[in-house]
Amino acid sequence: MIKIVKESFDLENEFKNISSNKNGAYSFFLGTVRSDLSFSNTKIKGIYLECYEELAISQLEKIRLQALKKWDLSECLIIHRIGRLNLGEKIVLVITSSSHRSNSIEACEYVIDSLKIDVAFWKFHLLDNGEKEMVNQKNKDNEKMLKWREIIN
Amino acid sequence: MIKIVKESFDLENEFKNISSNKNGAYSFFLGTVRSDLSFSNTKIKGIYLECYEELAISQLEKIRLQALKKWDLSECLIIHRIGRLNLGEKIVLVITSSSHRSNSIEACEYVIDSLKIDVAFWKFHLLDNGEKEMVNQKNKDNEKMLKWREIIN
Amino acid sequence: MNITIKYFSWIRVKLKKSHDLIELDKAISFKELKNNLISKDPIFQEIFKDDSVKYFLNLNELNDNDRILNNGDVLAFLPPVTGG
Amino acid sequence: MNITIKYFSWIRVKLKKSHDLIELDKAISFKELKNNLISKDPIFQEIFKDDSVKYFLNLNELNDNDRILNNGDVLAFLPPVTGG
Repeated sequence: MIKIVKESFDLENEFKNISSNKNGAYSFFLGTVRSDLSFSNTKIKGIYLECYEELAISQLEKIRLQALKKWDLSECLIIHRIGRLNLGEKIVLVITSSSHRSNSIEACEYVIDSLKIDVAFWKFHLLDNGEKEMVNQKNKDNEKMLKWREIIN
Repeated sequence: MIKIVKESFDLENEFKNISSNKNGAYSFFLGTVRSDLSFSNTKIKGIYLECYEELAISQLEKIRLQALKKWDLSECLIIHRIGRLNLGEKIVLVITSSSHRSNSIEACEYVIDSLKIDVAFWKFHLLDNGEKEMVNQKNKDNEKMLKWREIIN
Repeated sequence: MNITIKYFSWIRVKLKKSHDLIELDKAISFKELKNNLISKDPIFQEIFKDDSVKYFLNLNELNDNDRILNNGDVLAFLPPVTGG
Repeated sequence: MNITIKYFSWIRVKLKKSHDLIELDKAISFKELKNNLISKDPIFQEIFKDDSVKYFLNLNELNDNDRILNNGDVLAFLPPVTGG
């Protein structure tokens, strides 16, 4: 299940939607808006998330299907928020479920790592003066993805 | 935070209890009662969890402190149920939180792997005829722990 | 024929628009389109010089400058993504 | 002096009890306690022969057979754990 949404979501409800007696293991990754410093060293007051929605959904679906197959998952849920988010708000949730834990854990990490470098979302810091400041892609995220590419394909 | 409880718990509430604006990343592992076969190949109807509570709390606290220190976590929550649980019910929850995701993800896996082989809980299958059948420790869990021992200490 | 171009992140901010609808008399290659855009606005020179920008044609990554663009095609210019 | 022994998992099931309160005239070693228990119930032979069983004294793992047990000590017999 893939969702790109403006509103927040409830972890218990999202879990219930994909839970099944055939699973013994669920791994979650939840990303939230961290109180961060802007490049001019002032505290940010939130973030803005831009998205190319049609492309992001197709990219997320591809990552999801890879994960389902490679790690024999029962389900893989990905929710990503868009728009303006305040400090502490949920940005992204990945839940993977499987019979045994090692599969769900590894798959969950793969999905969030892939999402960070391969899916059409862009993050901006919201500054006190009302301006937006672009967040740059991290080199370490790209380097980590090279490791996964040896495992997937 | 460590809790050993009879009742179930709500994922959203547990997240709220440990959430903070200084974190950007939360990793969860949730173990549930899987519809499984007994050794006599009949379907189980639930599990029973026995615990040496004082020891389990001290063992969990040790694992938690190791994880907090090694991965620079903001928080590490461990909840484990005891008593009779039906199919699909939650058994165990680990939540780790940190500024950046790789720390919370690795720490969460360490905590659940350690719990599986180092903490005083014992699982029994509940069978249709009212009997309990002991669940055996898995060799692969022990082998995985040897890998962690190279990382911790 | 018409081609839609979608702009994202710093490209959208720099161009001060999220998309363009380009009307053309005849089918042209991606390379010819790039030259067209540069002749209209030199900012495009900067975009096309940036190796980190990716191009998507109808939701598939486009790496072939000689690819002929067709009526109704949707092209997107994507800086490195930073979601999650 | 008194020593409490707690039994878990298959040991508890086999002994049909979760604990014992042992009264002793004098301090004895863990090894002497083991021999005492075997003399009362041969099932203990099977328990002590099983290398996978761990012993905890006052919540700390006990590996020293010569360790002297004191009044109020809590000893626990633990088969391999299977939680999570």
